[in-house]
Amino acid sequence: MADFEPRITAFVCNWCTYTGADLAGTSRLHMASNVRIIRLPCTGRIDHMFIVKAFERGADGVIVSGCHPADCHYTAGNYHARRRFGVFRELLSFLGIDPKRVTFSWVSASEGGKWADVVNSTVERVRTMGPFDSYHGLVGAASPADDPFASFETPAGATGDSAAAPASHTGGAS
Amino acid sequence: MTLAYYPGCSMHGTSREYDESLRAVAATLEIELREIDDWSCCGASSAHIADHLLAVALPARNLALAEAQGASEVLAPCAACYNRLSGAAHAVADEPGLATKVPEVLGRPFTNSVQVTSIVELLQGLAPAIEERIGRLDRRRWRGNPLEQLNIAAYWGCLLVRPAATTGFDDAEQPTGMDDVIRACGANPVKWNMAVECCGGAFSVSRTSSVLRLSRAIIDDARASGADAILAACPMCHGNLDFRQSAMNLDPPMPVLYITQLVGLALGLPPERLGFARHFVDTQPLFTQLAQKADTAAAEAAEAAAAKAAKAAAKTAAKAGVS
Amino acid sequence: MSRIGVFVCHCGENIGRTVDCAAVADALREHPGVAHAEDYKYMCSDPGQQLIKKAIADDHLTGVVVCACSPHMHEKTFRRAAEQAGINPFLVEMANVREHCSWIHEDREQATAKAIDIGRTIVEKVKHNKPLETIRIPVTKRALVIGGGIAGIQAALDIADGGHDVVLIEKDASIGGHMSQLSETFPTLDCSQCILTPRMVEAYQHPRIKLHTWSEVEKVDGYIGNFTVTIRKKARSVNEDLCNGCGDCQAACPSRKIASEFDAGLGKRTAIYVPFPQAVPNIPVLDRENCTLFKGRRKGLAKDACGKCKEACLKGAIDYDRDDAFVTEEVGAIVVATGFQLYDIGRDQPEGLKGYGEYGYGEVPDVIDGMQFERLASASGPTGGAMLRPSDGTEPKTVVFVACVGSRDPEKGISYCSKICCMYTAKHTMLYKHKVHDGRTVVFYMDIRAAGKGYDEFSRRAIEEDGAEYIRGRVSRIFRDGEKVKVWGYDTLSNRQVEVEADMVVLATAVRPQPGISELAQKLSVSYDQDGFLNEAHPKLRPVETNTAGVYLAGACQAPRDIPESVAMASATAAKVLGLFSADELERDPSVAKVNERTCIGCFNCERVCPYGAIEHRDVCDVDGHVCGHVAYVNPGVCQGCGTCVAVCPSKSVELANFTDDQIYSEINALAGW
Amino acid sequence: MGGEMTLPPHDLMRYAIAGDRERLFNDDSLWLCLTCETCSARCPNDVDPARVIDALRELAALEGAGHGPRNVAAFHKSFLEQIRMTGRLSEVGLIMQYKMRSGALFQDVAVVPAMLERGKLPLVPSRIRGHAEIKSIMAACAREQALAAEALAATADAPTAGPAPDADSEVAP
Amino acid sequence: MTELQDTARRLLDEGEVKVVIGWEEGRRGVRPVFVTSAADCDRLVFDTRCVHNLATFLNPRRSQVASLGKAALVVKGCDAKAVAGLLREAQIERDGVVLIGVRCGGVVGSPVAPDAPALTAETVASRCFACDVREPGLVDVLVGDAQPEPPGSGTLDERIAALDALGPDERFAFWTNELSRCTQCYACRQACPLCYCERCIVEKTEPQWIETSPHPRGNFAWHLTRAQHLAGRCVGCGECERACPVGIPLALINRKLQQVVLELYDYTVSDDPAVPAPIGAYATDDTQDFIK
Repeated sequence: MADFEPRITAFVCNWCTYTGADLAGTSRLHMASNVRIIRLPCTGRIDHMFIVKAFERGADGVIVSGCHPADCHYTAGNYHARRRFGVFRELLSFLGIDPKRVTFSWVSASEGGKWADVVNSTVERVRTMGPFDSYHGLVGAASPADDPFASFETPAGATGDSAAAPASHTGGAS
Repeated sequence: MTLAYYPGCSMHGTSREYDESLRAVAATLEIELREIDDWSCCGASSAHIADHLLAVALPARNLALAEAQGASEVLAPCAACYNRLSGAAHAVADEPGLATKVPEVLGRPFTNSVQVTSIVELLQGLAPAIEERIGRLDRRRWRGNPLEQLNIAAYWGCLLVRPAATTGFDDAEQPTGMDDVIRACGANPVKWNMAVECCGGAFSVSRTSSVLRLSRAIIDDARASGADAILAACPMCHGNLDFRQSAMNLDPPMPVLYITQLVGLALGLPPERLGFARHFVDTQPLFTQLAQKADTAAAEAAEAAAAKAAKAAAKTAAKAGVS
Repeated sequence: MSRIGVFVCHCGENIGRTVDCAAVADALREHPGVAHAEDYKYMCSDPGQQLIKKAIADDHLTGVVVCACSPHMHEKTFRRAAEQAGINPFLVEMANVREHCSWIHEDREQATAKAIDIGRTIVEKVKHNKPLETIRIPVTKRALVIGGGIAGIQAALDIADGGHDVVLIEKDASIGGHMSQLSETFPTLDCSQCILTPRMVEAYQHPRIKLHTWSEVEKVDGYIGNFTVTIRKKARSVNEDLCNGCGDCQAACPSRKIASEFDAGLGKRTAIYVPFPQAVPNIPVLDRENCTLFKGRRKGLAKDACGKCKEACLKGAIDYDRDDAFVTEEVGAIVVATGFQLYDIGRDQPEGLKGYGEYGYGEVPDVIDGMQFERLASASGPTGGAMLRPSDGTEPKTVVFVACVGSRDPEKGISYCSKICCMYTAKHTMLYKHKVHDGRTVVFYMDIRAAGKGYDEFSRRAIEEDGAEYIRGRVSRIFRDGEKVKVWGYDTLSNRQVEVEADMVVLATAVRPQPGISELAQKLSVSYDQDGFLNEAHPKLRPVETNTAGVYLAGACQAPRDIPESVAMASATAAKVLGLFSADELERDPSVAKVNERTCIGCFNCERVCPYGAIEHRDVCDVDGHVCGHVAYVNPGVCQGCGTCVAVCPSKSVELANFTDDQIYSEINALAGW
Repeated sequence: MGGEMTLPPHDLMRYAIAGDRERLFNDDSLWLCLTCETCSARCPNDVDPARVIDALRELAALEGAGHGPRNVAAFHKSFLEQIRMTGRLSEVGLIMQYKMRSGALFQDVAVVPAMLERGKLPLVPSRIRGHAEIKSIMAACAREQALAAEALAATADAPTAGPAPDADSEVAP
Repeated sequence: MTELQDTARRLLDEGEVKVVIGWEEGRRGVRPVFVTSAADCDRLVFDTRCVHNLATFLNPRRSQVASLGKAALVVKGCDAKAVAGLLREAQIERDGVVLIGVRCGGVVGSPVAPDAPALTAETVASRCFACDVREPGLVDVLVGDAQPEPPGSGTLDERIAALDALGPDERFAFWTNELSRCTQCYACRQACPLCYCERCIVEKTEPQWIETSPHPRGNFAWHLTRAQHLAGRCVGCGECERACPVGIPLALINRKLQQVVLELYDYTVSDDPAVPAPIGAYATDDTQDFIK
C-alpha cells in the first residue's frame, strides 16, 4: 500500500505535546502531513469515545499524546489517561480493532524531534497496515469522495427511515 | 570450568612464555582451555588499517569456528586479539548489514553468539580461588609468600580498556581489575599514572623510535612510583617494554612480568614452568631480591614477636609479684 | 445560524511560502456558517487587527477564526482585539497553520489542503463556542520566596518594599547562598561580603519579611492567589528565641574535625556551628549526623555521650529533643530562587552523568574546584585568605586553571555552557597574582565567553596586566607526579602538545541545579528540562514565569546565571508578584468545569480524579424539602480546567467550558471529509 | 603519537571536515596513528576521531593516495601477505618480507640469535587447514573495496568541498 | 432453607426492614419476590436456580422498590460484590440496607431449568468457576451451610483464550457478526446492577456520541462504552448476557476486562467497598509499555 495516504487524527494535551509540536514547527522539522491535531487541555480530558468517533469519521489511525508522567501541568491527568487507555486498548484489541492503529506517547514541550518521530512512525505504520476498510466499511464512515457534511442531514447512506438496515451496511452475517 | 581458547599468532612465537604460564595456571586452577581448532590470525592492526570489512571478517571467522565447535565463551589472552574479536562481535551486532554480509564473506554460518573474555576478566573472577589456594600452600618451603615484598605496576595498555563500548569490563580511565589480581597474589599494586597510556604497539618493527619514546616514559613513571616490576597482559606491550628495553640501556633494568606468570608464582609453580627464561630483561635478580627481603622481614617479625613475648612475660611476672 | 469571520495570515513569508493563503480563505468562505473570509500579510499587526474589528462590525460576526500561528503566541492578541470590537473574547479561536503546517511541510498543495482542514476544524469548534466571563478570585497578598541566596533576598526585599508581606525560606542555617562563599566578585572585584551582608541584614530586619532558615517546602496546595504551603522547620536543636548568638556552645563543642560545607570541605567546623561569621540569623545549628550525643543516641546508649554545648549555654537555648516542626503559610505567589550546585568530577555520579577519570576523579588533593579556590582566597576562609594548597599547606608557585570541566561536554552528560566560569576563572588568576606576585598562572580554555558589561575588558586585564598565560586547548590528563601535579594539554594556536608541572590545579566545573530540585518542581507542578533546570513559560517573552500560574523563577534554578542576572531576574519576579497583588481580585481563565445537576447521579468519580479538590457535594432535596441525594458541584475558583472529571463521568453530566463535548465532537466531525 | 604528527587528530578532523584531500593524503600523520583510541575516549562532543582516521586511511588506499611512510606500509603489507599465505602470522616470514619491502636489511639482525635461543622465532610457519578460506575472505573483501573504489571514482569529478589550498601552504616532507 | 425464612421473619417482625427481597418458586423456575409480611416468608427459597442479581433492585432509581422502605436483600457472593460497587459509588448507604448472605455452591447456567438440577460441569453457570466468594463477606447475616467448590471448567476463560488466539481481523469478524444482531434495546443496561445512571450517555444527544439506531456504527460504540464503563466494576454476574434477547455473549467482554484489570493493575473486583475501583485511581508506577 505504498501510495495510500493514511488519515491520522491526533488528540494532544495543550501544555506538553501541543507545545512540543510547536517546537517542531519553530525548528522546521519536516514530517508527514497526514496528521490533524485536536487540542485538549490534558490527556486526562481524552475520552475513549474520541478515538471511536475518530475511526467512525474515517480516520485510519489515531495518536493520543501528552505530558510525561510527573510532568503533567495538572499533576495527574496523564496518570488517569494511562490507566484508562491501558484498559481501553485491550478492549479495542479484544473486539478486533487492531491496537497498532492507535499510538500512545509522551511528548514534552522540549521534544519537538520526538513529536516528528511519533508522527512519521505512526503514518508509516498505518500506511503499511493499509486503510481501515474493515471498520469504515462496516460502520459506513464517510469516504473522502462524499461531501463531508452529508452526515449532518441523515446518517451516511441511510434512506430516510434509519430504523431499516441502511443500504451501505455491508457487515452483518454476510 | 571449560573455555574455548583463542591463542593468537604471538603465543607460539614472541610470547611463548605467556602461553606456557597461562596453561600452567589454568591446569592448577582446573580450567580446561579448549583451543579453537584451525583458528586463524585476527588481523591485528594491519587488517584494521587496510579495510573495515576485512578487520571484522578475520576475527569473525574465529568466532564462527568457536560457535561451530559448541563454545559459548572464548578467552583471548592477547589484548590485541581480544580487542579485535570483541570489536568484531559488537560491529556485527550494531552495524546494519554486517550480520548478513559477514557470514557471506566467511562462507560459513555465523550467529554472533560467542562471548569474548579477556585475561583480566577471567583472573579477576578467579581472584578468590587464587587467594584460597595460596592459603593452602605449605609455607615452610616458601618462607612466607615472597611476593608480599613485590611492588608491581599494573600496565593495561590501550586495547584492554578502549574503546569502552567493546571492552567496557572495567573503568576506561582508572581500571582496577589487575590491582585486584595482584592483591590476590599477595603482591602490592603501585599507584602510578601511565596504566592506560599506549606503548607503541605495532610500530615495534616499523618505527622503533616511537616505541622507545613511549615505552620508556611508561617504565620511567613506574620506576618513579616505586615499582620493582611492571605487570603486562598483552604480548605487544610485553614485547615493547621487555624486548625493546635493551635499546633503552636503563640502569637498573625494569623486569616485565605477564599477569599469568605472577599468578603462577603466587600459586607456587616453579619459575621454569612459567617461561621466565624467555625474558630479555632477566627476572632472576628480582626473585633473589624478593627472597632476601622476605628473609629480613621474617627475621624482623621473629624478633618483634620475641620482644613482645618478653614484655608480656615481664608484665605477668610483675603482676604475680604484686598480688 | 453562526456568522463566523475567517482571517488567514501570511505571517510575512512563514505561512505564505508553503500555504496558498488566498485558496484557504476562498475554501473556508464556502464553508457553512462562515460569513466573512479574507487573507492578509500580517494579521497580528495593527492593520491586521483592524480588519477583524471592521469585519465584526460590518458583518455582525458571532465568531472569529484566525488561521495563523500557535494559540500560545497570539490568542490573547486577537481575543483582545475582538473584545474591543464588542464580541466575547472566547468566541475567537486560532487555527495553527504555521507551527503545525506551513513550517513542517514543503509540498504546497498538501500544506494548503491541510491548512484548509485545520481551519475548518476550528470553524466547526467556534460554532459551539459560548461567551465566557473571566472568573474573579480573591488574592492573598503575601508572597513566598524559596531560597535565601542573593536572588531570593533581592526578590524578598523588592516585594516587601512594594508593601506586601514575604515569607523567605532558606534550606541552610543562614541566608546568603553561594555568594556568601565568594571572596571578591567580577567584574569589579568588590568583596562579596561587603555588598551582600547589608542586604542580608536588611532582609532579616525588614518588618514585612518573615524568615524561616533551616527549613524546606514540604507540600504546596492550592493555586494562584490561594496557595497553602506547608513548611518543614528542620530540628535546629537551638531555640531561636532564647539564643543571643554568643558562640559559647561552639567553643565548648568537642568534635571540631567535621568538614565545613561553607568552606567546600577545605575548612573544619564543630558539630554545633554557625556557617560563617556574618551568618544571618546568627543562630547556630546542631548537625545531628556528626554530633557525638546523637550518634550515641542512635546506638541506643542509655546515658548521653556528650552535652557540652548545653552546659555551656547560659541562656538554656539548647534543646536536644526538639523535632522537625511544620508551619503552614497562606500565600498568593511563589518565587523559586533555589540557586545552583557545582558538578563534581568524582567516580560515582547521578544517573546520566559521568565523572572525569582522566582528571583522577578528584582524588588528587591539590586539584580543587572554583568554590574551594574562592574559600582559599577569602579572608574568612580556612587559610585566612593566604594562598596555600590543601595537600601540604605550601604556597603554590604555578597554578593551572582548567575551563569547561563538565560543561559543553555531552560525553559526560552536560552539553550546555555554564556561562559564569570564564569570568570567575579570570578573576581567580587576578586574585592569585595579587597574593603571589611571582606566581605563574596558566589557563586552558576553549573559548572565552565574557559578554557582559565590562566583562571582556576584565578578562583582557587578567591577561595583559596580571600576566595569566591563556592556552587555547583542552587538558587531556591531570595526574600527581611526586610533589607536582602534571597537566597534559594541547595548544591549538601554536599546534604543540603542552605539559605543565603545576603546584595546584583549579577546575572550573559545570553549574548544575540544586539537588532535590525535581522533587520541589513536582510539588509546585512546574516542569523541568533534561538537565534539571526549571522550565520558564517562554524563553524570550516570559523568562521569569512558569506554566503554573503564580510560580515565578529567579536566578540559577532556571539556568546558569551570574549575580547581576540573578538580581535582575529577582526584581523581575518581584514586579510580576507586585502586578499580581495590585488588584484585589485575580481574573482567572474561565475555562472551568460545570456540572449539570439534573443528570448527575452522585457517583463522585469526578471528585476522586480531581487533582485540585475542586468538587464539592451538594444536597438535592425532593419536593417537600428533605435531602434525597447528592450531586457534584465544581468550585470555579479552584478548578484549573484539566477536564479529567469530564472524561470519567459515565453520564457525561459535567462539561468543561471552551473544551465541551460539543466542540470536540464537531472538530472530529470536521475531519470526516479530509 | 600526537606529538610526532604534523597533523594531530584535531587537525585531521578539521581537514576532513574541509574535505582537503590534498593536505590529508600528502602527510604521514594519518599513518602514524596507532588507533590507541585515546582521542575517541576523551572527545567531549562524542566525535569518534579513531573511526574517522580509519576511514580516511581506507579512502587514501581506495584513491591510490599511498599507504603512508615506506616502513609502516611495508610492515602492514607484509603482515597481510603472511596471513594470506598461511592463515597465521609467522614472525620469521613477516621479518623477511618486511626487510625486502622496506630495505632495512640489517634491522634487528643482532637480536636474531637471542630470539632463537629463547625459542621465540619458530622457523617453520604453521599453516592452517582452512587457508583457502582465508584467501577467499581476503578476495571477497578486495572485491568489496574495488566496488567502493569505482563508486568513489564516479563521484570523484564532483568538486571537493574544501577551499583550494593556497600555493604557499607549507606541506610536510 | 428454613434458616433464610426465619431470618426474614425476624427482620420483618422486629421492623428492622420493610421488605425482604429474595426468590420464590414461580411457574417456570424461581423468580424474585418482595416479601413485606412475616406470613409470606415461607415463600422464600434459595437453590441453584437463583441466578438473578437482586442488587439491581437497590438502585435508587427504581422508585417503586425504594418506596417500599428499607429492604433486606438476599445475596449470593457475586451479588454482594455488586452491592459493594453501589456502596463504593455512593448510590446507597451501608446502613440503608440489610444484607442476608447465603453460602452458595454455584448456580445453573442459562437457560435456567424449571426444577433445581444437581450441578454438573455442563449445567453450572460459567461465571461460577473458581468463585472466590462462595461465602460472601459483606453481609449482616450469613445463612445456609457450607457448599463445595462448584464443578466445571473455566469455559469462559477458554473461549476468551480462543478469541485472543485469533488475529484482529478474525476477532473483528466474530464481533461484527455477534453485534449485528444487537437492536440497542438496552436490556443489558437495565439488568446490570451497576448501570444505575438516570440519564445514560446513550440518551445524550448534544452531542450524540453513540448513535442509537441498530446500525453497526452505534452498536460497536455502545458495547465499547458499556464495557469501558464497567471495567474494574463488573462483578461478572452474567445478567446482561442472560437478559440479551438476541444472545450476544456479553459476559465474554466483561470477563476479558476483569482479566485485563487483574493483569495490568493486579485488581480483582471485591466485595469490600473500601477498596477503590481501578479506573479513577492511579499509581505512579503503572505499566506503560504501550506508550512510546
